[in-house]
Amino acid sequence: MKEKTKYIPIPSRSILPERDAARDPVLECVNLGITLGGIKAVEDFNFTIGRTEIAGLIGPNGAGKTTVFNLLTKVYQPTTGTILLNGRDTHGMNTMQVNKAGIARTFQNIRLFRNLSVIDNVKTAMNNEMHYNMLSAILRLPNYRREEVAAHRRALKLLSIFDMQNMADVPAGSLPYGAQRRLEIVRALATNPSLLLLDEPAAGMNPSETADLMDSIRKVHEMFQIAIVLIEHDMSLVMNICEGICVLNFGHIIAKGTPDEIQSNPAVIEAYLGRKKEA
Amino acid sequence: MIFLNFFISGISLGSIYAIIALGYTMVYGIAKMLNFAHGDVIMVGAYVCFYAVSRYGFNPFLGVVLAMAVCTLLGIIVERLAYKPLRQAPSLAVLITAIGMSYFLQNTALLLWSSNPKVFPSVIGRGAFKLFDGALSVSHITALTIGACLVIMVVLSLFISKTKLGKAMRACSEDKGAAQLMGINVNATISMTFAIGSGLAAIAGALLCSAYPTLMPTTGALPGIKAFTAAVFGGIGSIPGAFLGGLMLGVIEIFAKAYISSQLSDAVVFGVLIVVLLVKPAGLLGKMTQEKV
Amino acid sequence: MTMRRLINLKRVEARRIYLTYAVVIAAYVICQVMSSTGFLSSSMRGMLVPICAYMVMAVSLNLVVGILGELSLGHAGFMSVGAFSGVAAAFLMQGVIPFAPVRLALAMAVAAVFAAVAGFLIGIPVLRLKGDYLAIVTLAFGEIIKSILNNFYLGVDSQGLHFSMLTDTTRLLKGGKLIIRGPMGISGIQKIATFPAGFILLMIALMIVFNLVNSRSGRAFMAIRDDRIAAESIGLDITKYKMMAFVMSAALAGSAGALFAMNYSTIVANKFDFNTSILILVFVVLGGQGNMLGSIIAAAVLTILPEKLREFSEYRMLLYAVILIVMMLATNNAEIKNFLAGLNPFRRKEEAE
Amino acid sequence: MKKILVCTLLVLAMSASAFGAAFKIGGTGPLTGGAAIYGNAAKNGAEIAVAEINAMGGDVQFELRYEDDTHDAEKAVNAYNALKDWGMQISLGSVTSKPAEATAAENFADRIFALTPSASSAAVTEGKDNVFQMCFVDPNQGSASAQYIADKGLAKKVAVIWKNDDVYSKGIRDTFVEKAPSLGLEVVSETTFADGNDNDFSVQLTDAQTKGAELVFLPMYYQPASLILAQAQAMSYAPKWFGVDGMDGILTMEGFDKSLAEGVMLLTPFNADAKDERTQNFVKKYQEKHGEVPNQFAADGYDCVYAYYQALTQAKATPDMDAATLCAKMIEQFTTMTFNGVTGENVRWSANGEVTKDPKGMVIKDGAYVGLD
Repeated sequence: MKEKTKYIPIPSRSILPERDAARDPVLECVNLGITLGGIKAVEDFNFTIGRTEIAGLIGPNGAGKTTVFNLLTKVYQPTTGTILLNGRDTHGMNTMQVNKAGIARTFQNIRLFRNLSVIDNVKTAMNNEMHYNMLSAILRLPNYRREEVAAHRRALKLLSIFDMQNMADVPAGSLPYGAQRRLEIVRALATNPSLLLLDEPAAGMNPSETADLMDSIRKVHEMFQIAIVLIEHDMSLVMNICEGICVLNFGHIIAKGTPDEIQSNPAVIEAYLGRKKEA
Repeated sequence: MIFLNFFISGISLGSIYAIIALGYTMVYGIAKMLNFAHGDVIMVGAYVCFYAVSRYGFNPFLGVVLAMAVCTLLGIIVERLAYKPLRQAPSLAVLITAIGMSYFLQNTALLLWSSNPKVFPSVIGRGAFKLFDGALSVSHITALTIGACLVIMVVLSLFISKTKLGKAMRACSEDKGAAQLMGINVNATISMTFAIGSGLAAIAGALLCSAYPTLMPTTGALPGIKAFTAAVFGGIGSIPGAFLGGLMLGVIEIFAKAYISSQLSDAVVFGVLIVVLLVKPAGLLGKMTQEKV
Repeated sequence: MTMRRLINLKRVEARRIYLTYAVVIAAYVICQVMSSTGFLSSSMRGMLVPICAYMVMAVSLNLVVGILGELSLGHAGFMSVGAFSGVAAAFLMQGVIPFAPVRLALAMAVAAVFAAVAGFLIGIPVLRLKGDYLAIVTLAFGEIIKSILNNFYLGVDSQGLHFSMLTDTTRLLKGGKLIIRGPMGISGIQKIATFPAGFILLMIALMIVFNLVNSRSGRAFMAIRDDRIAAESIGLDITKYKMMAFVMSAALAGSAGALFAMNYSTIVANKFDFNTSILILVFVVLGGQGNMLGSIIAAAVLTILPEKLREFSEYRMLLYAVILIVMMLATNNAEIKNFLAGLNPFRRKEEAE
Repeated sequence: MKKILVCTLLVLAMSASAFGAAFKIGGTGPLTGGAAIYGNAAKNGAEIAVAEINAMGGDVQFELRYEDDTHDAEKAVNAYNALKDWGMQISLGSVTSKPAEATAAENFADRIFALTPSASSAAVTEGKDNVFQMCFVDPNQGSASAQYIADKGLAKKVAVIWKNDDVYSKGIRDTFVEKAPSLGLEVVSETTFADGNDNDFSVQLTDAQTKGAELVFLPMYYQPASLILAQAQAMSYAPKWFGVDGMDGILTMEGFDKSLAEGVMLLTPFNADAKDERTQNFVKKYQEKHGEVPNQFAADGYDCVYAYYQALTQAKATPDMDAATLCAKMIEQFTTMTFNGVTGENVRWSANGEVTKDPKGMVIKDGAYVGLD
């Protein structure tokens, strides 16, 4: 399971995506790019991730990491390039369709449904697996009850991964910060994704919370056997958890590889880690 | 030639919408609230001007100045009493308060000045410029309205872009928190905006009632809604947008009456508004803001 | 772990739902008893049906404003569509269905369908917009509906229905009747709306809204309200759910319109103007967005208030305006709210515990 | 201050009568909102009549109460019910047409007799045996106007400008347009306006002008009419103008340039400049109390109370009778009696509640009404 993906190091400007023949990629990005307000925020983003990999996307502030997530989830429509999700081109899809096709995400600035209870946040994300119609809901027909009970059970089970089942009826907005971040992950998982995008999951957490989070992410990965991409500034987390890492600076990939490779990559050290040493 | 005459009627009506719309758009741009009482401040301005000129024999120009003074004061008081305590409240609460204020002003006017319509004295007489041997006539008041509208727009634009207070207003409009950090007194700036908007309302009232010279407590309400529509049409928050929106609304209204149906002209006006918003969701000159993710 | 968990009385929302039903039923029973024992004044009795209609309007608008989180300034337009279609339907059924309550129920159903169709047609362009722009477009549609109905003629004769726009060109045969007469609206309406009918409609509206809110659709509405981008990211079809809420709200408003219209002998399109839309919005805002019980109480209070202020004669509407402003300030200004909370002895006790 | 004093006096006058037995007479009308001019005028007129009658100290004394209906059917029914709770025995219906239709249905159901001062739509009285009108019914005004224009040979080509969201305007326009062709009148231009769209009339006037209308018929109230006259002058269009009873009041608008209305013809039952003693007395008192010249609505309100006075006296009705008894007596009286008031001599009512009185053709000359005949 934990076998590491072999990354071909940069430069790779090939038209074809890099492929790891041994694996069946869940996501392939080819020459992905976007121009925002005349600036090329992301350019030539070529990236592949296998079905059960955990990859990290790192880089200094403003490097375009979140923009990549926004491109993948079609919050922004890419100006160039192709995204293949499970081999399907996502061209023309919107955020909702991309989610249905298998990508779920969390947000850098937590975006919970603050006035809904914790469990309703999770149940909302299960919307697409429920099939009863409006009439069943209004008349409380048997299929409404059946599906709601099933959803309720599953939501509690998902919450229990993060030990949140006893907070089920609390409004999401009143949760402590760390719990909100965890709830966002649960909500994303509830949509049954094949690829989970985590945008700075450990931001604002103290070291012990971060350690807990790390365990949880591992647990999720093992339970669901899905691919995870995470943006993170906490290097200990990234280096510990990720099998492959991709470094972004000024919208370009400057390095790809295993954590060890990245840590010793001079370009990365100069652009990112190097700055820290100077400081 | 008839077409041209209609066009001028449209511009004349539109420039009045535009002046009222400027008040809406300014307040919206800075305080982010729909001040539905604006139309009624216009009515108050018109009444003050009417009494000054008709009853007390003021020079019309002085009458307008007096009306501006009264309306500015009224704007400050209204803002202080009703809107300022709601600065942190949800925008809908402020909207409803503004509507309450609109009822309040209308009913106060009814008690003070009775429901009998008054005929507004002409500020500059009822003559007209005759062009093309009289085939085309532009009344003086039309010319004055258009002129006043242009002047106000230019002055307002310069004020917003050049003066310190104007810059403070723009800063508040962009980001209140940041403006506060930069040492701008946000509260005072918003109050100032109301004062200026209300002062403008007095001019709008005098022009509205000069062009269409009857005055009742409800005079401001419906043109107010039309002008609000005009402000959205041009892109609410944008000063040139309010000007353009007002003019276009006036012209469309007159043309719809003339060439489609006088019975359905309102439906046509609002229909055009909807089409425009579908093509340009933030109005003609409004800028679309993208939410940061 | 079954339904008991789902309908958990410990949950605040669940308690509020049952409280709402209870209050409505209790109010109905009290009014009926007082009415039959003659303790209710004519004035109050006359307002029972319109109050029910306004409550349904407020509940339906709250679905859009409070639950879905979009501002609509043209809700009276749907009431209008419902009023006109419902009354016309009731008129046409007069010969076929002699039993008035059934006729009323069917007319309200027809009204709901017509208003829902109007809601759908309007929803297509409206729901592509956001915030204040959406609001202004709903206002525009309200005005367009008013303008169209002011120019709409509908007649019936032995050859069936005839309608025309702008001028009456229906050319009805002898014995035919012009039902909708443009700006003159409908006259000679049979007053078949009753308080029990209003109560039932309100209960149905509450049931629809509450059950919808506690289902996948309702959660989707609220998710869209709280965070549209996050809602999209978990695969919710924003347009579909917005449309669903909008159409449902329009349908309820339509039935309320029919109920309202059939309480009076006459109805005109101008009744359902911008001011009426605003009035309904005031109910919602004052009662609390998303709070159905609040909407219902606000609708009742603000309908009765102007009547109770009659003794102040010409100062009546002025006082109404002042009370409205003061209420908005009292419920929304933090300082005043705290001050009022301090005055409440029960609140103190709670805090002390 | 003057107003408050007058109010106090009126209250005193009324409460004085309340000690003795008085008929409780109630009416609804728009006292606030856009139509408040009409409601307040009718109310003021009725108040003057009540004060006069009570001052005479006869057997018939009145206690009058007016409730605000903001020109809205729903509020009118509320106001009507408030009056019922107060103990109203006979009713003045409602001032404006649509609210009056709604309250008339209540009057009919409750068997409370109603005589509306100014609600002129045909639907107000239709099918109700106890609802009567003091003013002309709209269709009659329309056909009478057409007849008058044709008889006097005022014009062949006629334009009509009417208010598209108003029952009154539409009612008159319908019969006018219907009747015109049979009288040899050609309606060459027909244009409308509506609330919120009632400022600019250039299109309507241009249409009338280019189509060669010699006369413009204005079935509307005087406020928009004053705008039309001013705008026509600005574009140098000077056709003959013909108005209806709603036009009355134009000369007394504060600040109105009377020269604009020079030559305007209208059919109206009331003329504030009439030289008869009754009218002069009424106009004088009204001016004293309200500082304005009374319009047709005020005159109708005034006449309503006097018509009741006459009917109640003749029927020997007493204030302790209940509404239904009074209703039966009033129906009997109103269908048989002849009434002389400020809005007409020899006024009679048909069984369906419509009034028959002579419309006075008036023309405005030198800022005053002059009889056309």
